[in-house]
Amino acid sequence: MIRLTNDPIDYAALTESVRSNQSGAVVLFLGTVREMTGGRQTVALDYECYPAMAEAKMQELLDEMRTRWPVDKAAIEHRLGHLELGDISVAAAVSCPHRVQAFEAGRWLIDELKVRVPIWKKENWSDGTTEWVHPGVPPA
Amino acid sequence: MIRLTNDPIDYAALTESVRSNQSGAVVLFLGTVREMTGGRQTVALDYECYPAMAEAKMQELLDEMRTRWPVDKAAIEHRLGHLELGDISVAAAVSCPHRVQAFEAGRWLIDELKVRVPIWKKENWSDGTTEWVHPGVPPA
Amino acid sequence: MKIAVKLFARARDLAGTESMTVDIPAEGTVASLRGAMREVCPALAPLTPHLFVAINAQYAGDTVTIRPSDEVACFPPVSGG
Amino acid sequence: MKIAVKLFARARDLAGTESMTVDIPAEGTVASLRGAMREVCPALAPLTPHLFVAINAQYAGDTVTIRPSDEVACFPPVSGG
Repeated sequence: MIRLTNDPIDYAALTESVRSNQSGAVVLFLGTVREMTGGRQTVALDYECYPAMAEAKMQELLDEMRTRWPVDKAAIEHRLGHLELGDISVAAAVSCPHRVQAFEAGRWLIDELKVRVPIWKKENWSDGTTEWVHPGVPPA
Repeated sequence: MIRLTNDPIDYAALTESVRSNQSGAVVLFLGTVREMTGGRQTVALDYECYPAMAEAKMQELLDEMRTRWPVDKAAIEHRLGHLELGDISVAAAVSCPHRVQAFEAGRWLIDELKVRVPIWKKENWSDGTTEWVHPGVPPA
Repeated sequence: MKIAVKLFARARDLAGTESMTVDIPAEGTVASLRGAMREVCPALAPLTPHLFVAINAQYAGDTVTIRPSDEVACFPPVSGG
Repeated sequence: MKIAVKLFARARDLAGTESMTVDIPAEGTVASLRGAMREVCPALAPLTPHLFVAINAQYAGDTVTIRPSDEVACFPPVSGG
Protein backbone atom coordinates (compact mmCIF):
# COMPACT_ATOMS: atom_id res chain seq x y z
CA MET A 1 0.00 0.00 0.00
CA ILE A 2 1.33 3.38 -1.06
CA ARG A 3 -0.21 6.72 -0.26
CA LEU A 4 0.52 10.42 -0.51
CA THR A 5 -1.77 12.47 1.68
CA ASN A 6 -2.43 15.93 2.97
CA ASP A 7 -4.08 14.53 6.09
CA PRO A 8 -2.47 13.30 9.31
CA ILE A 9 -1.05 9.80 8.88
CA ASP A 10 -2.95 7.00 10.63
CA TYR A 11 0.07 4.80 11.34
CA ALA A 12 -2.00 2.27 13.28
CA ALA A 13 -4.10 1.59 10.18
CA LEU A 14 -0.90 1.36 8.14
CA THR A 15 0.58 -1.10 10.63
CA GLU A 16 -2.59 -3.20 10.71
CA SER A 17 -2.40 -3.43 6.92
CA VAL A 18 0.93 -5.30 7.10
CA ARG A 19 0.17 -7.69 9.99
CA SER A 20 -0.11 -11.31 8.98
CA ASN A 21 -0.18 -14.77 10.54
CA GLN A 22 2.74 -15.70 8.31
CA SER A 23 5.01 -13.08 9.87
CA GLY A 24 6.50 -12.95 13.33
CA ALA A 25 7.91 -9.45 12.99
CA VAL A 26 6.59 -6.02 12.08
CA VAL A 27 8.81 -2.95 11.94
CA LEU A 28 7.25 0.50 11.70
CA PHE A 29 9.27 3.64 11.07
CA LEU A 30 7.85 7.11 11.68
CA GLY A 31 9.59 10.27 10.56
CA THR A 32 8.48 13.20 12.68
CA VAL A 33 9.11 16.93 12.55
CA ARG A 34 12.07 17.60 14.85
CA GLU A 35 12.55 20.98 16.46
CA MET A 36 16.35 21.26 16.45
CA THR A 37 18.67 20.63 13.48
CA GLY A 38 22.33 21.54 13.74
CA GLY A 39 21.60 24.14 16.40
CA ARG A 40 18.80 25.81 14.39
CA GLN A 41 15.18 25.78 15.46
CA THR A 42 12.40 24.62 13.16
CA VAL A 43 8.84 25.82 13.64
CA ALA A 44 7.27 23.94 10.72
CA LEU A 45 8.01 22.07 7.51
CA ASP A 46 6.27 22.21 4.13
CA TYR A 47 6.41 19.11 1.95
CA GLU A 48 5.70 18.95 -1.75
CA CYS A 49 6.15 16.19 -4.30
CA TYR A 50 6.00 15.24 -7.95
CA PRO A 51 2.96 13.01 -7.47
CA ALA A 52 3.06 10.54 -10.37
CA MET A 53 6.78 9.95 -10.03
CA ALA A 54 6.69 9.79 -6.24
CA GLU A 55 4.09 7.03 -6.37
CA ALA A 56 5.99 5.17 -9.09
CA LYS A 57 9.23 5.36 -7.11
CA MET A 58 7.62 4.21 -3.90
CA GLN A 59 6.16 1.21 -5.72
CA GLU A 60 9.58 0.52 -7.22
CA LEU A 61 11.06 0.53 -3.72
CA LEU A 62 8.51 -1.98 -2.46
CA ASP A 63 9.14 -4.23 -5.46
CA GLU A 64 12.91 -4.02 -5.12
CA MET A 65 12.72 -4.65 -1.38
CA ARG A 66 10.98 -7.95 -2.07
CA THR A 67 13.92 -9.09 -4.21
CA ARG A 68 16.21 -8.52 -1.22
CA TRP A 69 14.23 -9.74 1.80
CA PRO A 70 11.36 -12.17 2.31
CA VAL A 71 8.85 -9.40 2.90
CA ASP A 72 5.31 -10.50 3.64
CA LYS A 73 3.49 -7.13 3.45
CA ALA A 74 4.71 -3.55 3.25
CA ALA A 75 3.21 -0.07 3.16
CA ILE A 76 4.41 3.52 2.88
CA GLU A 77 2.51 6.71 3.50
CA HIS A 78 3.99 10.19 3.09
CA ARG A 79 2.35 13.38 4.15
CA LEU A 80 2.41 16.60 2.10
CA GLY A 81 1.68 20.21 2.89
CA HIS A 82 2.28 22.11 6.11
CA LEU A 83 3.48 20.10 9.12
CA GLU A 84 3.95 21.35 12.65
CA LEU A 85 6.53 20.18 15.20
CA GLY A 86 6.03 16.53 16.12
CA ASP A 87 3.78 15.78 13.15
CA ILE A 88 4.44 12.56 11.28
CA SER A 89 5.84 13.16 7.80
CA VAL A 90 6.31 9.55 6.75
CA ALA A 91 5.32 6.10 7.97
CA ALA A 92 6.74 2.87 6.56
CA ALA A 93 5.74 -0.58 7.81
CA VAL A 94 7.13 -3.98 6.87
CA SER A 95 6.27 -7.49 8.01
CA CYS A 96 8.62 -10.46 7.62
CA PRO A 97 8.80 -13.97 9.06
CA HIS A 98 11.76 -13.01 11.30
CA ARG A 99 12.86 -9.82 12.97
CA VAL A 100 16.30 -9.36 11.44
CA GLN A 101 14.72 -9.30 7.99
CA ALA A 102 12.09 -6.80 9.10
CA PHE A 103 14.65 -4.42 10.63
CA GLU A 104 16.94 -4.61 7.60
CA ALA A 105 14.14 -4.19 5.08
CA GLY A 106 12.52 -1.34 7.01
CA ARG A 107 15.78 0.54 7.31
CA TRP A 108 16.61 0.04 3.62
CA LEU A 109 13.14 1.22 2.63
CA ILE A 110 13.36 4.54 4.42
CA ASP A 111 17.02 5.07 3.44
CA GLU A 112 16.14 4.62 -0.23
CA LEU A 113 12.97 6.67 0.00
CA LYS A 114 15.07 9.60 1.15
CA VAL A 115 17.31 9.50 -1.92
CA ARG A 116 15.00 8.32 -4.70
CA VAL A 117 11.45 9.53 -4.16
CA PRO A 118 10.78 13.05 -5.49
CA ILE A 119 9.50 14.70 -2.35
CA TRP A 120 11.00 17.90 -0.95
CA LYS A 121 10.77 19.68 2.36
CA LYS A 122 11.05 23.35 3.11
CA GLU A 123 12.31 24.42 6.52
CA ASN A 124 10.44 27.18 8.32
CA TRP A 125 13.14 28.39 10.72
CA SER A 126 12.35 30.19 13.95
CA ASP A 127 14.05 33.36 12.62
CA GLY A 128 11.26 33.66 10.06
CA THR A 129 13.27 32.50 7.06
CA THR A 130 12.38 29.53 4.89
CA GLU A 131 14.70 27.20 3.00
CA TRP A 132 14.22 24.25 0.67
CA VAL A 133 16.26 21.27 1.81
CA HIS A 134 18.32 19.87 -1.08
CA PRO A 135 21.07 17.60 0.24
CA GLY A 136 24.44 18.43 -1.33
CA VAL A 137 23.32 21.82 -2.59
CA PRO A 138 24.72 24.93 -0.86
CA PRO A 139 22.05 27.13 0.76
CA ALA A 140 20.56 29.73 -1.55
CA MET B 1 7.56 2.79 30.12
CA ILE B 2 7.61 -0.92 30.88
CA ARG B 3 4.60 -3.16 31.11
CA LEU B 4 3.70 -6.83 31.41
CA THR B 5 0.08 -7.44 30.58
CA ASN B 6 -2.48 -10.16 30.01
CA ASP B 7 -4.48 -7.87 27.72
CA PRO B 8 -3.99 -7.15 24.02
CA ILE B 9 -1.17 -4.66 23.49
CA ASP B 10 -2.21 -1.16 22.40
CA TYR B 11 0.87 -0.43 20.29
CA ALA B 12 -0.50 2.93 19.14
CA ALA B 13 -0.62 4.13 22.74
CA LEU B 14 2.90 2.77 23.25
CA THR B 15 4.11 4.59 20.14
CA GLU B 16 2.45 7.84 21.17
CA SER B 17 4.26 7.59 24.50
CA VAL B 18 7.67 7.85 22.78
CA ARG B 19 6.91 10.60 20.26
CA SER B 20 8.66 13.88 20.92
CA ASN B 21 9.44 17.16 19.21
CA GLN B 22 13.11 16.50 19.91
CA SER B 23 13.16 13.32 17.83
CA GLY B 24 12.85 12.92 14.10
CA ALA B 25 12.63 9.12 14.16
CA VAL B 26 10.46 6.54 15.87
CA VAL B 27 10.98 2.81 15.38
CA LEU B 28 8.34 0.38 16.59
CA PHE B 29 8.86 -3.38 16.64
CA LEU B 30 5.98 -5.81 17.01
CA GLY B 31 6.48 -9.51 17.63
CA THR B 32 3.44 -11.44 16.45
CA VAL B 33 2.39 -15.09 16.68
CA ARG B 34 3.54 -16.72 13.45
CA GLU B 35 1.79 -19.82 12.12
CA MET B 36 4.73 -21.71 10.60
CA THR B 37 8.09 -22.42 12.29
CA GLY B 38 10.52 -24.80 10.63
CA GLY B 39 7.72 -26.55 8.78
CA ARG B 40 5.58 -27.03 11.92
CA GLN B 41 2.23 -25.35 12.42
CA THR B 42 1.47 -23.33 15.55
CA VAL B 43 -2.11 -22.83 16.70
CA ALA B 44 -1.35 -20.74 19.79
CA LEU B 45 1.37 -19.70 22.22
CA ASP B 46 1.31 -19.41 26.00
CA TYR B 47 3.67 -16.91 27.62
CA GLU B 48 4.70 -16.82 31.25
CA CYS B 49 7.29 -14.79 33.10
CA TYR B 50 9.08 -14.24 36.37
CA PRO B 51 7.41 -10.89 36.96
CA ALA B 52 9.74 -9.01 39.31
CA MET B 53 12.85 -10.05 37.43
CA ALA B 54 11.29 -9.49 33.99
CA GLU B 55 10.45 -5.91 34.91
CA ALA B 56 13.89 -5.32 36.41
CA LYS B 57 15.61 -6.72 33.30
CA MET B 58 13.46 -4.66 30.93
CA GLN B 59 14.34 -1.51 32.89
CA GLU B 60 18.01 -2.53 32.78
CA LEU B 61 17.76 -2.83 28.99
CA LEU B 62 16.27 0.65 28.65
CA ASP B 63 18.98 2.08 30.90
CA GLU B 64 21.77 0.31 29.05
CA MET B 65 20.35 1.32 25.68
CA ARG B 66 20.66 4.96 26.69
CA THR B 67 24.39 4.52 27.31
CA ARG B 68 24.76 3.30 23.71
CA TRP B 69 22.43 5.54 21.68
CA PRO B 70 20.97 9.04 22.15
CA VAL B 71 17.52 7.68 22.92
CA ASP B 72 14.86 10.27 23.60
CA LYS B 73 12.02 8.03 24.86
CA ALA B 74 11.53 4.26 24.88
CA ALA B 75 8.86 1.79 25.94
CA ILE B 76 8.40 -1.98 26.05
CA GLU B 77 5.23 -3.95 26.59
CA HIS B 78 5.10 -7.77 26.69
CA ARG B 79 1.95 -9.81 26.72
CA LEU B 80 1.48 -12.92 28.88
CA GLY B 81 -1.00 -15.77 28.82
CA HIS B 82 -2.66 -17.41 25.84
CA LEU B 83 -2.08 -15.82 22.41
CA GLU B 84 -3.70 -16.81 19.13
CA LEU B 85 -2.19 -16.60 15.66
CA GLY B 86 -1.38 -13.03 14.67
CA ASP B 87 -1.64 -11.68 18.21
CA ILE B 88 1.06 -9.26 19.32
CA SER B 89 3.36 -10.76 21.95
CA VAL B 90 5.73 -7.82 22.35
CA ALA B 91 5.92 -4.19 21.30
CA ALA B 92 9.03 -2.04 21.68
CA ALA B 93 9.19 1.60 20.63
CA VAL B 94 12.17 3.95 20.58
CA SER B 95 12.53 7.59 19.53
CA CYS B 96 15.86 9.19 18.64
CA PRO B 97 16.93 12.41 16.92
CA HIS B 98 17.95 10.48 13.77
CA ARG B 99 16.77 7.31 12.11
CA VAL B 100 19.97 5.25 12.12
CA GLN B 101 20.09 5.55 15.91
CA ALA B 102 16.44 4.56 16.23
CA PHE B 103 16.83 1.47 14.04
CA GLU B 104 20.01 0.36 15.82
CA ALA B 105 18.62 0.95 19.29
CA GLY B 106 15.29 -0.73 18.50
CA ARG B 107 16.97 -3.80 17.09
CA TRP B 108 19.38 -4.06 20.00
CA LEU B 109 16.50 -3.71 22.46
CA ILE B 110 14.50 -6.61 21.07
CA ASP B 111 17.61 -8.77 20.51
CA GLU B 112 18.62 -8.35 24.15
CA LEU B 113 15.09 -8.79 25.45
CA LYS B 114 15.05 -12.21 23.85
CA VAL B 115 18.15 -13.39 25.69
CA ARG B 116 17.97 -11.61 29.04
CA VAL B 117 14.38 -11.11 30.14
CA PRO B 118 12.86 -14.10 31.98
CA ILE B 119 9.82 -14.73 29.80
CA TRP B 120 9.06 -18.10 28.23
CA LYS B 121 6.74 -19.25 25.52
CA LYS B 122 5.08 -22.61 25.09
CA GLU B 123 4.22 -23.76 21.58
CA ASN B 124 0.78 -25.25 20.98
CA TRP B 125 1.43 -27.27 17.83
CA SER B 126 -1.31 -28.21 15.40
CA ASP B 127 -0.77 -31.92 16.24
CA GLY B 128 -2.08 -31.24 19.73
CA THR B 129 1.27 -31.36 21.50
CA THR B 130 2.74 -28.52 23.54
CA GLU B 131 6.38 -27.64 24.07
CA TRP B 132 8.24 -25.01 26.08
CA VAL B 133 10.69 -23.13 23.91
CA HIS B 134 14.13 -23.05 25.55
CA PRO B 135 16.79 -22.08 23.01
CA GLY B 136 19.78 -24.42 23.12
CA VAL B 137 17.94 -27.11 25.07
CA PRO B 138 17.02 -30.33 23.24
CA PRO B 139 13.26 -30.98 23.08
CA ALA B 140 11.92 -32.93 26.05
CA MET C 1 10.34 20.61 -30.68
CA LYS C 2 8.82 22.39 -27.74
CA ILE C 3 9.08 20.57 -24.40
CA ALA C 4 7.24 21.56 -21.23
CA VAL C 5 9.42 20.96 -18.18
CA LYS C 6 7.79 20.62 -14.78
CA LEU C 7 9.80 22.28 -12.01
CA PHE C 8 9.76 21.58 -8.29
CA ALA C 9 10.96 23.00 -4.97
CA ARG C 10 13.84 25.51 -5.23
CA ALA C 11 14.02 25.06 -9.01
CA ARG C 12 10.41 26.21 -9.31
CA ASP C 13 10.99 29.09 -6.92
CA LEU C 14 14.11 30.28 -8.77
CA ALA C 15 12.41 30.00 -12.17
CA GLY C 16 9.24 31.58 -10.84
CA THR C 17 7.06 29.06 -12.64
CA GLU C 18 5.81 25.49 -12.21
CA SER C 19 6.47 24.65 -15.84
CA MET C 20 8.83 26.19 -18.38
CA THR C 21 8.82 25.53 -22.11
CA VAL C 22 12.09 25.02 -23.94
CA ASP C 23 12.84 24.36 -27.57
CA ILE C 24 15.22 21.51 -28.40
CA PRO C 25 16.06 19.74 -31.67
CA ALA C 26 14.04 16.70 -32.71
CA GLU C 27 15.76 13.64 -31.19
CA GLY C 28 17.30 16.01 -28.65
CA THR C 29 18.76 14.53 -25.48
CA VAL C 30 18.60 15.38 -21.80
CA ALA C 31 21.93 17.19 -22.28
CA SER C 32 20.41 19.45 -24.93
CA LEU C 33 17.42 20.05 -22.64
CA ARG C 34 19.77 21.13 -19.86
CA GLY C 35 21.50 23.53 -22.25
CA ALA C 36 18.23 25.01 -23.42
CA MET C 37 17.02 25.47 -19.85
CA ARG C 38 20.20 27.38 -18.93
CA GLU C 39 19.63 29.76 -21.82
CA VAL C 40 15.92 30.30 -21.20
CA CYS C 41 16.28 30.67 -17.45
CA PRO C 42 19.59 32.03 -16.15
CA ALA C 43 18.01 32.22 -12.67
CA LEU C 44 18.46 28.44 -12.39
CA ALA C 45 22.26 28.78 -12.64
CA PRO C 46 23.04 28.17 -8.93
CA LEU C 47 21.20 24.84 -9.13
CA THR C 48 22.43 23.75 -12.53
CA PRO C 49 25.07 21.23 -11.42
CA HIS C 50 22.59 19.64 -9.00
CA LEU C 51 19.44 19.28 -11.09
CA PHE C 52 17.95 15.89 -11.91
CA VAL C 53 15.90 15.29 -15.03
CA ALA C 54 13.09 12.76 -15.09
CA ILE C 55 11.45 11.43 -18.26
CA ASN C 56 8.07 9.77 -17.75
CA ALA C 57 8.69 9.51 -14.00
CA GLN C 58 12.12 7.86 -14.33
CA TYR C 59 15.49 9.46 -13.67
CA ALA C 60 17.18 10.08 -17.02
CA GLY C 61 20.89 10.52 -17.78
CA ASP C 62 22.27 13.11 -20.22
CA THR C 63 22.34 10.73 -23.20
CA VAL C 64 18.64 9.81 -23.03
CA THR C 65 16.66 10.98 -26.07
CA ILE C 66 13.50 13.01 -25.46
CA ARG C 67 10.38 12.35 -27.55
CA PRO C 68 7.65 14.93 -28.09
CA SER C 69 5.12 12.97 -26.01
CA ASP C 70 7.42 12.54 -22.98
CA GLU C 71 6.54 14.00 -19.60
CA VAL C 72 9.66 15.88 -18.54
CA ALA C 73 10.50 17.17 -15.08
CA CYS C 74 13.52 18.84 -13.52
CA PHE C 75 14.28 19.16 -9.82
CA PRO C 76 17.04 19.47 -7.20
CA PRO C 77 17.99 16.66 -4.78
CA VAL C 78 15.05 15.16 -2.91
CA SER C 79 14.49 15.50 0.84
CA GLY C 80 11.42 13.48 1.70
CA GLY C 81 11.10 11.27 4.74
CA MET D 1 19.58 -23.16 55.76
CA LYS D 2 16.37 -23.79 53.88
CA ILE D 3 16.01 -21.96 50.58
CA ALA D 4 12.79 -21.73 48.55
CA VAL D 5 13.56 -21.84 44.83
CA LYS D 6 11.00 -20.49 42.37
CA LEU D 7 10.75 -22.59 39.20
CA PHE D 8 9.50 -21.57 35.76
CA ALA D 9 8.48 -23.05 32.40
CA ARG D 10 9.81 -26.57 31.71
CA ALA D 11 11.71 -26.60 35.02
CA ARG D 12 8.45 -26.10 36.88
CA ASP D 13 6.68 -28.71 34.77
CA LEU D 14 9.41 -31.31 35.30
CA ALA D 15 9.57 -30.64 39.02
CA GLY D 16 5.79 -30.57 39.29
CA THR D 17 5.91 -27.54 41.56
CA GLU D 18 6.26 -23.75 41.35
CA SER D 19 8.63 -23.65 44.28
CA MET D 20 10.89 -26.28 45.79
CA THR D 21 12.69 -26.05 49.08
CA VAL D 22 16.29 -27.21 49.37
CA ASP D 23 18.68 -27.31 52.31
CA ILE D 24 22.15 -25.88 51.80
CA PRO D 25 24.94 -24.98 54.25
CA ALA D 26 25.09 -21.48 55.71
CA GLU D 27 27.18 -19.33 53.33
CA GLY D 28 26.31 -21.87 50.60
CA THR D 29 26.83 -20.86 46.99
CA VAL D 30 24.83 -21.18 43.80
CA ALA D 31 26.91 -24.30 43.05
CA SER D 32 25.79 -25.92 46.30
CA LEU D 33 22.20 -24.94 45.50
CA ARG D 34 22.48 -26.67 42.13
CA GLY D 35 23.80 -29.82 43.83
CA ALA D 36 21.03 -29.83 46.39
CA MET D 37 18.39 -29.36 43.68
CA ARG D 38 19.72 -32.35 41.74
CA GLU D 39 19.43 -34.53 44.84
CA VAL D 40 15.97 -33.35 45.85
CA CYS D 41 14.52 -33.44 42.32
CA PRO D 42 16.09 -35.98 39.93
CA ALA D 43 13.32 -35.12 37.43
CA LEU D 44 15.19 -31.90 36.62
CA ALA D 45 18.22 -33.88 35.33
CA PRO D 46 17.56 -33.31 31.58
CA LEU D 47 17.61 -29.54 32.17
CA THR D 48 20.47 -29.43 34.65
CA PRO D 49 23.21 -28.20 32.30
CA HIS D 50 20.93 -25.48 30.98
CA LEU D 51 19.42 -23.99 34.13
CA PHE D 52 20.02 -20.39 35.14
CA VAL D 53 19.92 -19.28 38.76
CA ALA D 54 18.79 -15.80 39.72
CA ILE D 55 19.35 -14.20 43.11
CA ASN D 56 17.14 -11.20 43.88
CA ALA D 57 16.21 -10.86 40.20
CA GLN D 58 19.82 -10.91 38.93
CA TYR D 59 21.55 -13.74 37.11
CA ALA D 60 24.01 -15.36 39.52
CA GLY D 61 27.11 -17.45 38.74
CA ASP D 62 28.10 -20.58 40.65
CA THR D 63 30.40 -18.77 43.06
CA VAL D 64 27.77 -16.34 44.36
CA THR D 65 26.93 -16.82 48.04
CA ILE D 66 23.27 -17.20 49.00
CA ARG D 67 21.91 -15.46 52.07
CA PRO D 68 18.82 -16.66 53.96
CA SER D 69 16.78 -13.61 52.90
CA ASP D 70 17.56 -13.91 49.18
CA GLU D 71 14.84 -14.50 46.62
CA VAL D 72 16.09 -17.44 44.55
CA ALA D 73 14.80 -18.61 41.17
CA CYS D 74 15.86 -21.26 38.70
CA PHE D 75 14.81 -21.53 35.06
CA PRO D 76 15.80 -22.75 31.59
CA PRO D 77 16.79 -20.39 28.72
CA VAL D 78 14.32 -17.60 28.08
CA SER D 79 12.17 -17.27 24.95
CA GLY D 80 10.20 -14.05 25.21
CA GLY D 81 9.67 -11.65 22.37
